[in-house]
Amino acid sequence: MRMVYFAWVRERVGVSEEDVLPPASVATIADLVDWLSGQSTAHAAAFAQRDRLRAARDQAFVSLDTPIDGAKEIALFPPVTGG
Amino acid sequence: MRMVYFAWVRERVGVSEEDVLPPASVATIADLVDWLSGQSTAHAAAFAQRDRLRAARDQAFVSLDTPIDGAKEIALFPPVTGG
Amino acid sequence: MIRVLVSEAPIDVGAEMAIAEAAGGTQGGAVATFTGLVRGDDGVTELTLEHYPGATERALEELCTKASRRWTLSGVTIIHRVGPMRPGERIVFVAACSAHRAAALDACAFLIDRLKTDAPFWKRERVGGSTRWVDARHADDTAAAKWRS
Amino acid sequence: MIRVLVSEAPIDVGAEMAIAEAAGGTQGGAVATFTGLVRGDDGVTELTLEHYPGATERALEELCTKASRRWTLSGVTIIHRVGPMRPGERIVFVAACSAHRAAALDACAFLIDRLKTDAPFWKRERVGGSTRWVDARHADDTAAAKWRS
Repeated sequence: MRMVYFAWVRERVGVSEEDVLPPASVATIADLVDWLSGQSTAHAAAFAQRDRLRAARDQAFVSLDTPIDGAKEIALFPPVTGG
Repeated sequence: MRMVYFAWVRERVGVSEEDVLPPASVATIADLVDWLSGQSTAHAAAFAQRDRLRAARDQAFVSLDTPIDGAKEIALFPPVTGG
Repeated sequence: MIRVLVSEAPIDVGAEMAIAEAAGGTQGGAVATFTGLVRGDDGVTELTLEHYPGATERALEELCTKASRRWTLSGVTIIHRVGPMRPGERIVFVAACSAHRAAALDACAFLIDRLKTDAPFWKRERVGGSTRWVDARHADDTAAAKWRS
Repeated sequence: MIRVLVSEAPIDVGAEMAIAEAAGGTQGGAVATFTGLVRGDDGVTELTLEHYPGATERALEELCTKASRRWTLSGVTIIHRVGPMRPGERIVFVAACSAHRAAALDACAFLIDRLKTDAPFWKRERVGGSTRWVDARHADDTAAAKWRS
């Protein structure tokens, strides 16, 4: 599964995208964030403030409690600031 | 005193402006409209629908019951339709 | 900055936007505009705008001043075309420039709503071989009235 | 007509207005627009917009579709610039075209309010020698929420 990161989440993780293979126990995006946080201190730092983290599942905005459910691409990023 | 007319008021009166000398008894714009209506059938026809008549006194919108009070220019016209 | 122009020339929205933005300076982050176009429905082939020279400019400037008192604006523009024009051409362009988008959007709506009832313009339409004066719309009075306070 | 464009090129408001008006045809008598500019207050010398390619266009098209369902519109435009830009330059241009001015004005306000919270853009400011990510504003959530129903 492809992970993509934006803005300061991208900067803290240290890469803009990466392929990951989470274990079967990782059901939701929140589970995925927890699992990634255990993989490296950079991920842990990027995802530390869970209330400032937003997600998209296959390019559609979703809440963190959304099941991954075979998604091809999960994006993690801060609250948006466009316009 | 200068009278100016616009849109279908102008067309019905037959001139776009004229100088008038109303008698001293003509105090308000409504009085002026009454007096002018007695001057010609064209004026009477132009001012027949009093509720569709609007006025300006020295280029500022006013209601018909406003005193003339030494005005240099009185305008009479239909409700506006700009924009 | 208040900019009012009543002219027979076509309205250049790109140029007017540049003027409005420049006047707003680097503090004016939001520009809301409204453009009214001649509609070609009901077989209208030409629209002619008559106005009250002098009084028109005065009424439009007063409207800009009212908007500037009500909202914090760095610029207010009203450009109104007069004379003959054809379907699709611009009749009016209003712009409100502010540091905040809500002020720009509200001021823009205020300007066009009040312009419809407070400025001396009269529309005459040509349909086929004849012309007719456009009647004032009750809806315009209602829209303008919502800004009174 | 729905027109969505995300690009590093400067936004040409005059050209975009002409496109929006042409799409509206002679039935679309009212065009409301909102333009957001880079503000130079607080010593900001450059603003860089990052976005989520693909997802951004999809979010903006969805927003246009929502506006078209809510109001009777003949055209909806969202042009958003990305990459580096300087104070005074245009970040975003939205336009709503309708036969009726209230629909155009309301749809325009809806589009810019919702764009602030519903599209994946992130702003980074340069002040002097350092850069900082702009924080999301609570006021934007409040403005966007007023359109939910």
